[in-house]
Amino acid sequence: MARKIGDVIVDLQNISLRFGGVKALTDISFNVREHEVRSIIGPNGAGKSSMLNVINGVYHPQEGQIFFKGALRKKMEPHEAAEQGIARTFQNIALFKGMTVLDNIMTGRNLKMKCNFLQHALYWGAAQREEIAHRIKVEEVIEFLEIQDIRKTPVGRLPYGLQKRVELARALAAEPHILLLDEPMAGMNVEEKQDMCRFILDVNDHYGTTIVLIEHDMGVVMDISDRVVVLDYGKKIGDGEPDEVKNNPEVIKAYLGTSH
Amino acid sequence: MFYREAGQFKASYAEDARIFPIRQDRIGFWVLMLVLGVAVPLFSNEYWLKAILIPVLIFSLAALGLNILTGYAGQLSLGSAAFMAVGAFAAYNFMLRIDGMPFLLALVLAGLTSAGVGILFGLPSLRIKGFYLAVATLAAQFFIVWALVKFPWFSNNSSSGVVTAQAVTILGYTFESPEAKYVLTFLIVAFMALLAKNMVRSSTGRAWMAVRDMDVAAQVIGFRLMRTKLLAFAVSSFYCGVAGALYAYTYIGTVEPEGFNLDLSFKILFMIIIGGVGSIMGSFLGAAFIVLLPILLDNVVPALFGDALGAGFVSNFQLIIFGGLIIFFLIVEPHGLARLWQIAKEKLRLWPFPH
Amino acid sequence: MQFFIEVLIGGLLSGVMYALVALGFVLIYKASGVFNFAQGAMVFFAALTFVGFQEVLPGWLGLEAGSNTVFWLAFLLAFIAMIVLGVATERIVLRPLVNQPHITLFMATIGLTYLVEGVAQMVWGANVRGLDLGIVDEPIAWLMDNYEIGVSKFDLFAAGVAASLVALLALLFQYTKVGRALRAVADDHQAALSIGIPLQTIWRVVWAVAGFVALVAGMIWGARNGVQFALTFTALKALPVLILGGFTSVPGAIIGGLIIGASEKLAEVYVGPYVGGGIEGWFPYMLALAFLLVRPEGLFGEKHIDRV
Amino acid sequence: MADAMSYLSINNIEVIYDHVILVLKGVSLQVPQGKIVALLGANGAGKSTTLKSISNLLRAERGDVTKGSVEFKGNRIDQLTPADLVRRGVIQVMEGRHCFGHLSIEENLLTGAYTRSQSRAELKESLEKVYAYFPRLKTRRTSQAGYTSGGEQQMCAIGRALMAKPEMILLDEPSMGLAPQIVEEIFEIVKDLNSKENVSFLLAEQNTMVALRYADFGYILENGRVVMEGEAADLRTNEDVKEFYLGLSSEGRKSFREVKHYRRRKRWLS
Amino acid sequence: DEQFIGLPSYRVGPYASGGSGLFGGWIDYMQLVNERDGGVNGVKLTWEECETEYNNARGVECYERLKKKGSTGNSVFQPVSTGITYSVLDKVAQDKIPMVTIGYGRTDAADGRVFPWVFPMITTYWSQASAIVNYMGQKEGGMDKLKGKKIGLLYHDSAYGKESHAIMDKLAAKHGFEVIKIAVAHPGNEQQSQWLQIRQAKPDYVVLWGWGVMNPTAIKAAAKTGFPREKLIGVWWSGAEEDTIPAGPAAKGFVAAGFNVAGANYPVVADIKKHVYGKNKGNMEDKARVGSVYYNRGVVHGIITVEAIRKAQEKYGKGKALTGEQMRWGFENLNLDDARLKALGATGFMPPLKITCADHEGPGKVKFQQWDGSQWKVITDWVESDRPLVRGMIEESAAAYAKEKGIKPRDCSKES
Ligand SMILES: Nc1ncnc2c1ncn2[C@@H]1O[C@H](COP(=O)(O)OP(=O)(O)OP(=O)(O)O)[C@@H](O)[C@H]1O
Ligand SMILES: Nc1ncnc2c1ncn2[C@@H]1O[C@H](COP(=O)(O)OP(=O)(O)OP(=O)(O)O)[C@@H](O)[C@H]1O
Ligand SMILES: [Mg+2]
Ligand SMILES: [Mg+2]
Repeated sequence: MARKIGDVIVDLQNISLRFGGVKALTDISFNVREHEVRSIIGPNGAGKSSMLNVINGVYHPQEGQIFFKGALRKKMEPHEAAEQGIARTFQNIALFKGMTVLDNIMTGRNLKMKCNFLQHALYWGAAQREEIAHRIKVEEVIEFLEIQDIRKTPVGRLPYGLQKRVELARALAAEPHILLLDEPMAGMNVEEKQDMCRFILDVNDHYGTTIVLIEHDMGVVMDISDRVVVLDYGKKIGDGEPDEVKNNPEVIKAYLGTSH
Repeated sequence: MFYREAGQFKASYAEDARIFPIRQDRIGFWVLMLVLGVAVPLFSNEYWLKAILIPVLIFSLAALGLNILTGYAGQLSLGSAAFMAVGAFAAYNFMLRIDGMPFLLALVLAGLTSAGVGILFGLPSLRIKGFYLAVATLAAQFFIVWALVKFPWFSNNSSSGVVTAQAVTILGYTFESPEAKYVLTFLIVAFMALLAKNMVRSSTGRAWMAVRDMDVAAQVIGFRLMRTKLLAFAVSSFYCGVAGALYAYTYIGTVEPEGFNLDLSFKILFMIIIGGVGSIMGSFLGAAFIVLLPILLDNVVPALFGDALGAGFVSNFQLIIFGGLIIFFLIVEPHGLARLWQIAKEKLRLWPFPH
Repeated sequence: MQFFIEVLIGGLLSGVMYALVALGFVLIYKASGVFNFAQGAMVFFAALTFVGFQEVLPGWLGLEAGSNTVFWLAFLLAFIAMIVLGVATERIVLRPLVNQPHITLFMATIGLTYLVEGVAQMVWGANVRGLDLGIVDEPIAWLMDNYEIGVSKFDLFAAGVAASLVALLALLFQYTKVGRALRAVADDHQAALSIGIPLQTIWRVVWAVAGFVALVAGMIWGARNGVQFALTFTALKALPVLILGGFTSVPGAIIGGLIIGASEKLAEVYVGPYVGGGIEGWFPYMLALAFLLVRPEGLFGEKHIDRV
Repeated sequence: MADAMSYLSINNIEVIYDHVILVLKGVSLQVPQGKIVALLGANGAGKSTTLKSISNLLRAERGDVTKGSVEFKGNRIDQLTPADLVRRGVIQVMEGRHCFGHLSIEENLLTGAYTRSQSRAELKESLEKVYAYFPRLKTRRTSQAGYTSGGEQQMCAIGRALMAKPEMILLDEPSMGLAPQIVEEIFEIVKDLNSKENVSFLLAEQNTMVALRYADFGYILENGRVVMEGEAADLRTNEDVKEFYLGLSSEGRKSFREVKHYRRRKRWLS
Repeated sequence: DEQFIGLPSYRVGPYASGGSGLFGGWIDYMQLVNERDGGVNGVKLTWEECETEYNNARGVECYERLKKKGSTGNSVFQPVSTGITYSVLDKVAQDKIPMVTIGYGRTDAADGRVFPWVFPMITTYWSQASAIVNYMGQKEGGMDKLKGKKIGLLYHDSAYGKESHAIMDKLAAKHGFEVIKIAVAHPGNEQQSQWLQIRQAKPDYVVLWGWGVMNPTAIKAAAKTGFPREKLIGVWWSGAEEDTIPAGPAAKGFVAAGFNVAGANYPVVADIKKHVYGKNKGNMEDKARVGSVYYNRGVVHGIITVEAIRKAQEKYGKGKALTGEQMRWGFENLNLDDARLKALGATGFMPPLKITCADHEGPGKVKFQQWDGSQWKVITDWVESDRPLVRGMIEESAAAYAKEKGIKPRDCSKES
């Protein structure tokens, strides 16, 4: 199972992001290599989620440059990021509450669907074939994440942990190049976390998907990441392999408390 | 006991994606279609056709339009009646000004005109949300009605502003009798309902719902807000426009801009709320409910009280009951009659076990 | 120029009248997130109840019609009626609908509109009545004589009333515990419940206050145009004010009112003739719409928080 | 346990959502005065539902307690409003933060004191106490809660509940989304309040490890039923619990990278 | 036998106050005929109300619902709403039910050759406008004095309000005055800008072509801007107690046209008080309103309906219930001359009325009343309209309609 970690695919240089007086990110440089599992950790309010938002265009930093696949990226809108193959999950679950699990996951494939609304209205020929072709793909994801039995349940009724899983499914359905995960394991017990890790690692292994992960469970982070970056108050205080970070005194002081 | 899907297996995703995955539902549906399409016009009397069934169908279509916009795409609108007006007057003018204009084409063109106007008034939705947008749609309501009254060209310089719909002729057959008009309306509405159902169960509908439920997430997944919202406005206005044209051509026969007032917009909104927001069937149930309720009250309340109380009392009492019932329904089931129906079915499926 | 000033002043003063009605909306929206469409009906109900009592009280109590006692007694009784209405609304409509989507609550208030209209007319009849507050609606002579500008005393009075109400309510919201709780409720019903804010009491209070505002608005509008069903239409004048000022802002209501009032009159007088007039029906909405494109939450409204 | 003085006791309750979805199938549990009780279980086991049926927040979600009763200090409380309950000292911190987005952090905290009639000085004091527990909140006191980070919101929600000076707190997943250090801090706070101010806790938690470390007693819920209960210390050493909830197998903790592709967990029931 | 009359009414909504008066008077009159005379030649009148809320769709439903009621079906349909009139215009001809629209409805339907089934009786909007101008001429001391005058036209910005434009333009051209048209957006509860415009233009008269709350608001605003109320002339939908009472003292001096007058001291009203209210069978909740403008207008509706029944029975058999078709004949041959009006106790109450095959309108006359602060006072006799001009416009418009719809006008010389 030799994963080949490739070149830098996302490169953030000297990013600063402010909201009024709040400095969410200050002069941060950070990169992600192809096929790696890259984690972001840090205390609450450190700017981790903001970082993901910068990567996929939800926030536009005031300063700094972003290179994506080597090219300088101008102001990019979220849907453009999606078109480039960046998918993500959210810290405060952002599922479409009124839809079933299946429909939610199907939305993940929207960029791959080509029929227009008139074809949809008639639901004949191409539109139907397309719908079924994508349904097959989605069913693969469903099977992979073991959520077959809740396919037709409206997501609003699901318990928190399952919602997180559905959100992952939605992101996976897009067959992304880069997967941004914002605390995918919050609110799960150990067994569920193990399942989740398994899914993440499998995706990484089988499809070579690059993963950027925010997580507060140090056990998980240290076990599955290739490299970890540590933020504190919007500043970068550590970056490197898990072991390296774990023993960085500044990181211990700001975040870990005791060394695990 | 008979309402079970036991023993029915879905062998393909195509089967699973059917509108009615349960066989009993499918049979029931076709029976209903036959009754509505054949038995009703054969056996129903003129009053029912003209005063109840045709308007129910037409309002269902308008409600469907609003439901697409509000129920599926999440953009609350208080201007649906204005789009009906656009449709009605557009159809009138197409028929009037273009010689030999086929009725069905005029209907489509009316819908398209309405869709165009809808897109125009939908543009603000890209920035404005929720009740702000709702109130802003009133601009469409008032402006459109004003413009139709103000510029006599729209009503072909009729001194009263009222226009009379031309005869409806398709392939040489003139739809005159209530039965014929009913069947025509029924076919158009059923067809458009099918189209709507198809849209909402495919990627188009999912885009609408995604934008409705959480637009930031929808964007992150790759939906384009502008395109999705404007499409919803266009399709919704198209439906309302066609409903407006049918209102003029197969129902009332003569229309004036002021008939499409705010009250009517509210009425359509009621239909989707009572029927079920985000439900195709709900649009029909809601329309039936809102059209029938006042008529029912009209017949029931005086019968209850006789002439003992003044006529004003009776009318006001009906108003109170109407308002009260709306509140009552919202409390009993905020998701509308369609949901109530669904729960009933779920219970039936489990019956005789409670859960 | 003098004509322009007159139009402007007239517009500003009518704007204040709109604000008076808009205030009722703001109150309830701010406190519960409910867009209370019934506000117009409440204005009607309140005014009708007031004149209704004014009519029957002399007969019941043997008081002299038109006396001060009758006036204040009728006012008090009408206020009590509004409190009862508020409490009943909370009990019957809002309580069972806690935590429902805003649109559901909005619809419920439309249902409430019918109910209130029906009850009002059932109790007091459909007759149109006059209402005299004892302040004549005629231009201040001094201004008229010296500058030929007509400013009505009545309008000034209305403006004064509106301004004091606004000041009072703004203080209430910003600086008291109840005000804070109200804003909390508007954000999240369930969370408010969870920390022990008694939603029911809060709503009763707010609806009663909104009832009071409706009563004041109803009396002033009623004195102007008569007490009749059309008072419910005042709501339509208040809505653009509301979105322009921001749903959640008390001062926004008055500033929005001023802007809408003034520009609407100026537009009708200076633009209207070119398009055949009668543009007041939609102009305020279009104006507010244009405004929203720049500031989607209105002038002083709270920004919609969208975070992921 | 059953014979301990029942402070809060839930007797055989059944909960149905939306008239049809049966979620709790007869749950009974006790919280003795001055103790910390942990409610554990997988996603969807019904932990949150249990807490909400105690605090009566269920009705707002169209859920209903259809059987059984809830008693607090010997009185039935199932018919009280949430506000009444808070006045009696029972408060819930809901899962998923639920801060008032448009209010500032400080205003959020102040609303927590709504049920208490306190002087300005007392209010200030309580506020300072919360700030002492969560210094991060103090630095963000004027920001609108909607714009603060997830963890900050979680602190705000807990702090807000503390402002009501409750004697019994129902904590729903307090550790979710918090940095490890803060998680420890929060549990320390829980311990603190428990020992110093005699506040009792019923906490639903996924972080079993920490929860059992701080709790006196634990219940394990699965599929709407209690499947195991006991002293926290006993549960910690129970083999099944160790394996499924603590991620410790006989060989000790396994790396998350290694646990893969095998093993479906056995269920106690169902 | 019983004669059924369907009454589409509106007793809720913005116009309920007018509606309750009008339908009250109408029903009371029919009750009077039943109580005092035992019906028309022994045929009792029965009726059923149907609430339309002044809404077209509900009006159509009412029409359909009432159409088959009674032993002979609904014998006459009187929608009391222009919108509903248009909505059932085609249907009445198919169903053979005459439609009577008194003082509203489709103006050119006065041409009975093109609209056999429609009767816009007593006077149409065009006749009214012309009569109002004639009244102004009288006031000024001759029509030639109108030359160079300015007349403001403050109209409800709707089809109803705009119906005044064509005729006023024609009259202005004929008499050499200037018309200043000022629109008021519905509902018209705010007229600051309109009245500032009026003050600036300084017209000699203002015609108030309003509806609902627009009327008291206009009167109040007139007072506020100092426009003399005597020069503010309301049309008949702007000249009732409902329009003046809310305006309070400001309304004193306001003048309005009417095809019926106010007052309770006409024998017909006195009879109602005696025979109907005396037996506690009155329809009005507020008895004080008996004799008000809207109430009396309802009585006029009643008189016309009953007299048409009487007329038709003369031809089709006394004491028999009539079909709609027979009723139509009754309306078309209605002749309420002075003698008949006197017998009815309605002299001066409404103008004498003669309908013919070609002319479905009749006299086209109005009286002017002035509000004295507490009640309406009649200040003129019946004022004529400019018949040739109005009739010309009607025929022109009707002919255009006939052409559009492919209707061949009846030849009235062949009718009996
Ligand atoms: N409002 C609701 N309507 C319908 N079903 C619901 C609702 N809320 C919860 N449920 C269902 O009730 C069950 C228990 O949910 P609950 O939220 O109590 O679980 P939990 O143990 O707290 O899970 P988690 O650890 O994920 O928070 C779940 O299966 C869920 O689907
Ligand atoms: N849209 C915004 N407007 C204002 N402030 C913001 C916004 N988004 C983030 N912030 C602020 O920026 C800081 C960083 O927030 P962010 O959500 O990135 O933190 P985080 O590291 O993800 O924390 P947590 O682990 O608690 O989720 C916080 O102080 C937050 O309040
Ligand atoms: Mg975060
Ligand atoms: Mg939970």
